[in-house]
Amino acid sequence: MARIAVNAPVDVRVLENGFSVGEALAAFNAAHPDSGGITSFVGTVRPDGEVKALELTHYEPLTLPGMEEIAAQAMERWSLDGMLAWHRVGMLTPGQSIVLVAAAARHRRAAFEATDFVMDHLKSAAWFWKREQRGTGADGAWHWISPRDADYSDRARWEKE
Amino acid sequence: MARIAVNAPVDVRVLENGFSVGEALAAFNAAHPDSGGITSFVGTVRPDGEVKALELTHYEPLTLPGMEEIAAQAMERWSLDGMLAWHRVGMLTPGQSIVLVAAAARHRRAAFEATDFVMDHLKSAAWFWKREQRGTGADGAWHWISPRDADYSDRARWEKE
Amino acid sequence: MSVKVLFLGPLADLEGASEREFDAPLDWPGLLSQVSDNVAGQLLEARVNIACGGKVLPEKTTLQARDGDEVALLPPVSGG
Amino acid sequence: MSVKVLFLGPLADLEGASEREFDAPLDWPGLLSQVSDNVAGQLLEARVNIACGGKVLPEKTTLQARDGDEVALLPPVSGG
Repeated sequence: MARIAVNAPVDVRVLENGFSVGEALAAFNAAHPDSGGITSFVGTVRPDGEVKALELTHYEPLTLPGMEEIAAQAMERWSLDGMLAWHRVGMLTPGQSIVLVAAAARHRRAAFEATDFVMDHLKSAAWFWKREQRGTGADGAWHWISPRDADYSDRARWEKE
Repeated sequence: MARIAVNAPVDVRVLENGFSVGEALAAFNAAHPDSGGITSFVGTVRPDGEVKALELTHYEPLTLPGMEEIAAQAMERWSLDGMLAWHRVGMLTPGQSIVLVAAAARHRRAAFEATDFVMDHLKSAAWFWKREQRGTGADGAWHWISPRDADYSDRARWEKE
Repeated sequence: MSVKVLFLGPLADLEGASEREFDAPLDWPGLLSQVSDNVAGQLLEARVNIACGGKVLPEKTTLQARDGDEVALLPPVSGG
Repeated sequence: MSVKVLFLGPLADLEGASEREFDAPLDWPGLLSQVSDNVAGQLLEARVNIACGGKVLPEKTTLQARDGDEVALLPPVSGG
């Protein structure tokens, strides 16, 4: 049984501490027993290259309202039973989860598209900034991560005509 | 820590017994620590209407080879670190998981599309047949579930020109 | 000298049996003439496939099953 | 009689501070003239937004921050 509970239909969180993806998804499944399909995405700090740490900052007065607005848009646009959108802030190390999005729906295409939509918006339309610590020294050097062009074009796919 | 282990890069299974989605995904995450993104889909027996049970039959000489071929196509078509495709057979009750697909990739679009692709093919191009037991009697009546037109058109999206 | 024919999914209901034994060799006309009319009608549909010896036939009318072969009649699938 | 101005993400590095206090009231020309040249250059980019009192301004040149307001300078985001 899941040790944590998620809110239904929508559970949006900005998290200061690490979380268990397995437990979160088990709790989301438990919160939506009537859904035929659940899609999820989890983004993780990659341990590639020389990355030692990832720091996520945000602007608190905007972060949660902005994420809630993204989730509300997904709930309105697709026929969903539920939506979960969790995003870490603070200092993360390689292997830790940055973001978890899940959608529960009767039909799988709605679940897929809604999860994809929310991820695209969290990437380039939510109030987070991230930087990586790289290098071989004791401290290493910090580098801000700019959004990629692909992040903007991914999000532009959802603009209605 | 995950109590089960998944094979890397590809783990395809036909399962006679129920499985824990949370444990499976935790094990898949653990098997792909270098992937930046993991997408998953789980399909569940919906407890809607009068459905008492769902029976999944298959043709064993073809089932696993067919699923492995679908997974191999996804691995070839997208740049993936790993793929998991598990499908139940036998008698299932409402709330139980029928199918779990997960893809691990450096970039999230590859993970999303590969999971979507494999699900579309498991729906209408793998060797499973399902029927539902409905009704109020002690036994109820069994009804075969035909693929929907949407299942064929969803799969046709992936046909290369 | 026989061929085992399996009726998968809803075809078992139409045939009233999930498997039958037919004399070997068994070809497409022989199969059509020995299964029930309902199943024969289904076999003529493009979405119904036939496997022989664990391989799906690219063209089912080329069926040539020999003694000991297993032939599977495969109606439209519905997984997931 | 002051306005707190926050420099988010990489703007803090450019400014050399994550927050500064400016005299109230503070408008767009006043903001541009008091931040560092590097940050002023960034503010002229379309992808840099300004929030005042917890709301993103649809048109940042209309900034009119009063005593006690918090103004946040928001460079292009990168979440997920």
